[in-house]
Amino acid sequence: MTPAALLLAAALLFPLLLAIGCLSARFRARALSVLVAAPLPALAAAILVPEGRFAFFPQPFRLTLVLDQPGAILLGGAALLWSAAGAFAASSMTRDPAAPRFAVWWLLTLAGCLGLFLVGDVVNFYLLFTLASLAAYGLIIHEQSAAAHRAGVIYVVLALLAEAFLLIALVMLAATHPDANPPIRSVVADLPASPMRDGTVALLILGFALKMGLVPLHVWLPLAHPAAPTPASAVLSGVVVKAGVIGLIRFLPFEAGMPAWGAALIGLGIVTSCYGVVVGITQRRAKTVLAYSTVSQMGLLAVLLGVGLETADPDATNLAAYYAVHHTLVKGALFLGIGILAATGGRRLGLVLLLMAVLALSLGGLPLTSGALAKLATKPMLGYGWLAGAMTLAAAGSTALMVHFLLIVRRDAAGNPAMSPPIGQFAPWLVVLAASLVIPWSLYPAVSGETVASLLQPEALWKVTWPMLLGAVVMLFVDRLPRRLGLIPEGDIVVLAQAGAPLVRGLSNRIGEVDVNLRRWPVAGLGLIALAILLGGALMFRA
Amino acid sequence: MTLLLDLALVAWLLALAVHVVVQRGERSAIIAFLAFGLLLGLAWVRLAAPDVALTEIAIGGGGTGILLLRAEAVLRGRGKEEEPMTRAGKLAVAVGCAAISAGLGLAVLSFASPAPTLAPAAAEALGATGLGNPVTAVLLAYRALDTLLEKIVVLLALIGVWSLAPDGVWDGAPEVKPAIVPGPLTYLARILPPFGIVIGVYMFWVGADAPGGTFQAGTVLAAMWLLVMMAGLKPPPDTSRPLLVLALTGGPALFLAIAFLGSIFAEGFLAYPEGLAKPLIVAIEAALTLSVAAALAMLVAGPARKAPAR
Amino acid sequence: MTPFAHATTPGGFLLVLAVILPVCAVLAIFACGPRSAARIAMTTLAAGLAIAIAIAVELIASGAALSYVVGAWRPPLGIALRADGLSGAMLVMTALVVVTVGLFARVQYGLHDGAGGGRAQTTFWLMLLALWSALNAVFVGEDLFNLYVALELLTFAAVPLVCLDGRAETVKAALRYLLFALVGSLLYLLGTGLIYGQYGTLDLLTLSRLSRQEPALSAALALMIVGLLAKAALFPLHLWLPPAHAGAPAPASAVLSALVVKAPVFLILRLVLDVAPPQAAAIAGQLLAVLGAASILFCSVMALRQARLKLMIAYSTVAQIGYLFIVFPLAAGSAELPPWGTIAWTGGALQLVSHALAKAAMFLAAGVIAEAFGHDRIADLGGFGRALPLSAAAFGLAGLSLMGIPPSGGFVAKCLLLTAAVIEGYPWLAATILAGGLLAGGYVFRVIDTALAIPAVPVAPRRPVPRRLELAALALAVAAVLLGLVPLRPFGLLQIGRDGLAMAGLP
Amino acid sequence: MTASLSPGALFGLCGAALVGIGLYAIVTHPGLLRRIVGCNILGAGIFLVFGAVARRGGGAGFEADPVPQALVITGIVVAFSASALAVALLKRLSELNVGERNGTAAPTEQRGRL
Amino acid sequence: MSAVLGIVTIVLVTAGAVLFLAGTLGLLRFPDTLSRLHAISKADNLGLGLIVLGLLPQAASVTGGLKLICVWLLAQLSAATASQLLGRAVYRGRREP
Repeated sequence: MTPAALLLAAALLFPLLLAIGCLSARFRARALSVLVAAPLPALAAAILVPEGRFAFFPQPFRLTLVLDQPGAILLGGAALLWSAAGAFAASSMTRDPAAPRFAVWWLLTLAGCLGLFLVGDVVNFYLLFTLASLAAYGLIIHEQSAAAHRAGVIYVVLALLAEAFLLIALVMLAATHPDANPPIRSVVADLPASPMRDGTVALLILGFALKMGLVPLHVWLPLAHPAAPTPASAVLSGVVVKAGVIGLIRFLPFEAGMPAWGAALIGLGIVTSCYGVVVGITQRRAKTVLAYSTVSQMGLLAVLLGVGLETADPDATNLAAYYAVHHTLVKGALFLGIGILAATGGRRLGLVLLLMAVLALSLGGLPLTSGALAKLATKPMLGYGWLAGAMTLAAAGSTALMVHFLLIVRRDAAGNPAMSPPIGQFAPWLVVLAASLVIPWSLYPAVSGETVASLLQPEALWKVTWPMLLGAVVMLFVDRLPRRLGLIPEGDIVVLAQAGAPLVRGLSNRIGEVDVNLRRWPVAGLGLIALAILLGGALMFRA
Repeated sequence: MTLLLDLALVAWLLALAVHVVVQRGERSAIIAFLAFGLLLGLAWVRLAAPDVALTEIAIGGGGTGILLLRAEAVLRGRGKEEEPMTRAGKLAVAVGCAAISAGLGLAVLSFASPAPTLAPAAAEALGATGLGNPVTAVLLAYRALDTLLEKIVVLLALIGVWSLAPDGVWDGAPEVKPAIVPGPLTYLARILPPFGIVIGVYMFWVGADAPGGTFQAGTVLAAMWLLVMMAGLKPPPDTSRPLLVLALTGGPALFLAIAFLGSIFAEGFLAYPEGLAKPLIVAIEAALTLSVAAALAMLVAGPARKAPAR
Repeated sequence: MTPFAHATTPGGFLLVLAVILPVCAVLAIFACGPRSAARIAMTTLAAGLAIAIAIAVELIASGAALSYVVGAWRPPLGIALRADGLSGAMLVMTALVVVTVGLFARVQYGLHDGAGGGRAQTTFWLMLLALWSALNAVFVGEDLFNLYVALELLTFAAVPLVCLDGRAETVKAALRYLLFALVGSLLYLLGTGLIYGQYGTLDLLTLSRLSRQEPALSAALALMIVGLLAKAALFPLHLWLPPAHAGAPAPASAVLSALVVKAPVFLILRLVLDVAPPQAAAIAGQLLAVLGAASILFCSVMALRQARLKLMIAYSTVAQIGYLFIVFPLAAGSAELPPWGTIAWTGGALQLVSHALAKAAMFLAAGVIAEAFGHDRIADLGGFGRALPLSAAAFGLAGLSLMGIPPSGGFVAKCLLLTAAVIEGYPWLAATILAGGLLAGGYVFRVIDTALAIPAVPVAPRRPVPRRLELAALALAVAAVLLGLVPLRPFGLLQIGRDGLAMAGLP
Repeated sequence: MTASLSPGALFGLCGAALVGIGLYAIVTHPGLLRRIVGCNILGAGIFLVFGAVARRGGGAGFEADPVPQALVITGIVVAFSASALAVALLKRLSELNVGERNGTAAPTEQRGRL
Repeated sequence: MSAVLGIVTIVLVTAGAVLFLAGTLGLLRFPDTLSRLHAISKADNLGLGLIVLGLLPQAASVTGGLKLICVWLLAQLSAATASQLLGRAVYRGRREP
């Protein structure tokens, strides 16, 4: 077994081993402090292992690990955020008596999330997907408030739904494959020729869209992110949603292309990105606004992948991963920043607010930030038609949303007494912040095929600046309008769904009544007789 | 002529069965069921199955009858009727039952011809067992495993019945004596048992070669014991009494022991060594008869109601 | 090809032991009195487990079915016992569950009265052993009437377990169970009579060769299958199961739900696959699948509605049994692929085993909860995970298997069934499996959420519960999960004794 | 007609009818005791079917096939045991119900161990 | 000789059967339990006696004949007891309705 393979395996297994270690009460008590180290093997793997490297573990593990370019990009960014957020959590939750439990959920989610970027076979992909999905529940309900439990319940229902869609999709993918656990690559290669192609793709998109939070399956995000503790929100919004992205990257046939489904994905993405902005602007809590921003950004990612699928362009996966890693780092830093802001007052507040503004506007495409890089890198693929226009508008929308966010955090932090955040929280935040600024620069040439110098051209700068200005102006204008904040409740349409609850309850009550009747002796007896006649008749006369 | 008799018997059986079902009074229905059991015995005679006829009359009619009558006496007045059915529902059930009967009748009439039978095989193998009654041979040789398990079934039913006793008196004695014992009953209980025991032993003894056998004999013995207990001549024993336990487990235990010996000294589990088959079978039957008698009597007697005498 | 006549194979005597040894123990307890009940039972549990494992080892080593001709009287006159791969799996599963439940009960009874000898306790040991014997007899039985006796033995052992605590409602549940099961077994017996009348034999192996499409066989199959359905409590014949399984004491519920309902299902499987001619099997399979699907959906919703934990688990049993019935059309097989070569067959068998383990774990966990808190109302158990972490974990892990979440035996089973549904073109069955998984997720999650909640007034155990008690449930739950990690081994095992289909080529 | 109505067939048909009657009683009768009686009628019908089968299978010097007859004997004993258990349960149930209705715990009230 | 015995058998058995018939008629027609009891015990005991008497000449062996007599005696015994018990039940039922 090569060192590279060992490293890949360690990236997956190390967090799991730590989680298993938590079975020991003594280790568990100190588990919070290992969170920072858990993702380090993954980080090392992302940096050190050459791309395109496979590691295959023979029976009985039946595990295939693959590190390709999109996987490496996502893995690196995610591992960094996990590590930093872990350090943040270790500092912010020292007094929490339930912290050991939190650490266990954390390690499990982490193992699942990071493993997803690595794993190359169908069964283990599903396994890790499930692990990441379900363990995140523990992070969401950690605060044990009523809101957290409600968010947790809705999250689990949707996660299970996603699991179901995904399971059937994977089964349809692998059903005709001779190997019980085929590599993802080969089933995806077979997909275009499969008779169940369209159904499979539809289910895959449904399943992963739920995880990504595409409209109308986004409802769990704005509920779960504010409810979770700050470091957990950071990874939920930064990494866990990327499970859907990596899923689409891995399972859609970008080589062969599927124009119709590409178009559908594009449509879904555009709707989502607009919807996220519009609803986000009506929100009044910072974390909720960030959650809607994530929804909107995931819409943009969907558009990218949709274009790739439509035009049969495998490069789209690299670009999408690039965009995603930008979002991972920036969104993670923003969430952590909310925690920092809450602990900051007086002199330092201005500096922190400034950094937050840079981060926030980066999402809109502030020149020289990762946002601008991501937008520029993806521009050529989108072309110059209506799609590019729509994306520009979306960037404007993002900026508007972020301005709204900044206004909120400034207001929230205004009254803070003079204090400075603990270094254990401040340092990780700075690391993520710095990474969000640096990493995209270093990756840019590899991903876009252009030089870094091209980024500094005035026209390039202008290309990203004007939508921002547009957005900012619009937002400043909108902010003047008499607007009822909180008009749309968090989780928007889930409230509509809850209006249907009496209907569901009524149906359930009906079923209860039917059951009572069926369980009456004469009715069951009649059922027995009827079944015997039915079966006997069928056997006698039909066969 | 015989066909006419058979037809009359069948008609009577059906009429009684319907009577049992539609009769309002619980006791009348049970008495009709008793009569039904006796007639059924006749039907078995007509079907050339004297062994079954004896069993049916003894256990199916007699044993079940006394069980039901005793239950009826206890439940009278307090049995709460539950889950009645509408007329339409009853009609639907009636139609369904008729359909099942019709289908069954069709199946019975469509049996393969010539009838498949194991009679020749059973007759051929009879020599190896030394028995004269093929039914006994089936029960204790060819299909002895069924019989063994069925003994356990009876024992389990008994344990189940006993488990319904209240906790404190669990290993005590059941109560079968009525509050006032009528004189004639006592008289009968003094006179009849000697005859009954003779008859029972006789039934068991001939069972190897002629109609009769463990169940029939066991039932007769059980009836005698019950009679004695009901008349109050001898109280029912504590359920934990060693002698009773010995009687109950003795039969199955001997059966098992011989079965295991068969796997050492003969061709396998439940096989009998050449030449010893008949004596072994008779020994098993003897022990089983006692076990069956004890089990049936205690099944009718019901769970313990008195604290054990310590 | 397997010869169509029984002949005692080496190791066949193990089958006799599997059936008879618990019976010997029953007699021994009966004879020696209540005080020695637990001791004798424990010894027998160990020996029985060893026998089951020996049978499995012998099966795998020889690669052929084990047979034993009882008393050297060959069928059709005599009775044969036979264990193929599936039977072997059932025997081992039964032994595992029974032994674990036995250990649990030993600890639990030890909590209340060290000396032992009470009514409930003695009855429990006697019935547990008798039940084991009956189950083994069902799994290795080869003669229809012998199977009838085994089924009755099973019922008679199960009914007293239901009303062990002697409350009016449990006695009522037991009576209802007994009567309905009795009707079921009588219908089965009737079918047996018809088959004898038509073919002159009751031996399954012989019948598989003789059976043709004939009115008598059709009627017999219909009656037997429906009778067994009544005993298996498939929707809409589930009237007796929820009160009976919820009312029984925890160890009893565990064996009832995990094992007892499996016996009739196993027999239906044998009837449909071995006795029914192909066309009849197809028709019966369709009907059974419809009922199974209805069972999954309907009873999962009912499980969601229950306020009491044990009732919820009981309804879940009815729902999970449904999965075993949707196997029939999926495992129909074809000319070149016999039913037992299909993945649906493997999936069904795996579901059977993993449900047994998971359900027993759940009931034991529920038993620990009831022991600790004195009730099992889900709403009033908020935060029980803090007091009983191991039980909560056991419940959660077992729940994973029920929901079909990887890695667990339930997941592999449902995955195989789904694959079969997709390949065979049964989208409605695939949808049912998924919906059932979702609903199962709902009801399992409801309990997990309760366990993890931190209510204003935390629940406090009424009395401390020793760890040993919790470990039994956890062990079973872990076994259910681990089953998912060795999914392909049973695949090979299940082929043994099934027409000697080549085992090569399987992963 | 006469040929097809050999004693075997005749009692077989009678058994079939009894099965229907027994089932009807079990399903429709509100009283539990009568349901138990119904089970016994159902059982009697089934045994008659066995008897009919046995009667048809006479040969080799026997008037009837002994195997089904032996099965019936086993069946009758099992059915009796079932009736005994059912009756015991029914009596116990009614006893407990009476205890409840009287407002006091039945004298035989017991507490479950498990 | 055998012809005479045959005739004796026919006459006695027929008489017994007639008595049975009468008893059954009484059972069906009489208004209350006690009179039904009267009819059935009187007629049936006598009827059975006549039938057994009539069958005795046909018995193949002495043991066969003894068996027949035993049957009759046992039936007498049980019928007498049953009648007593029934009568008591009716009597007590009347006293405490």
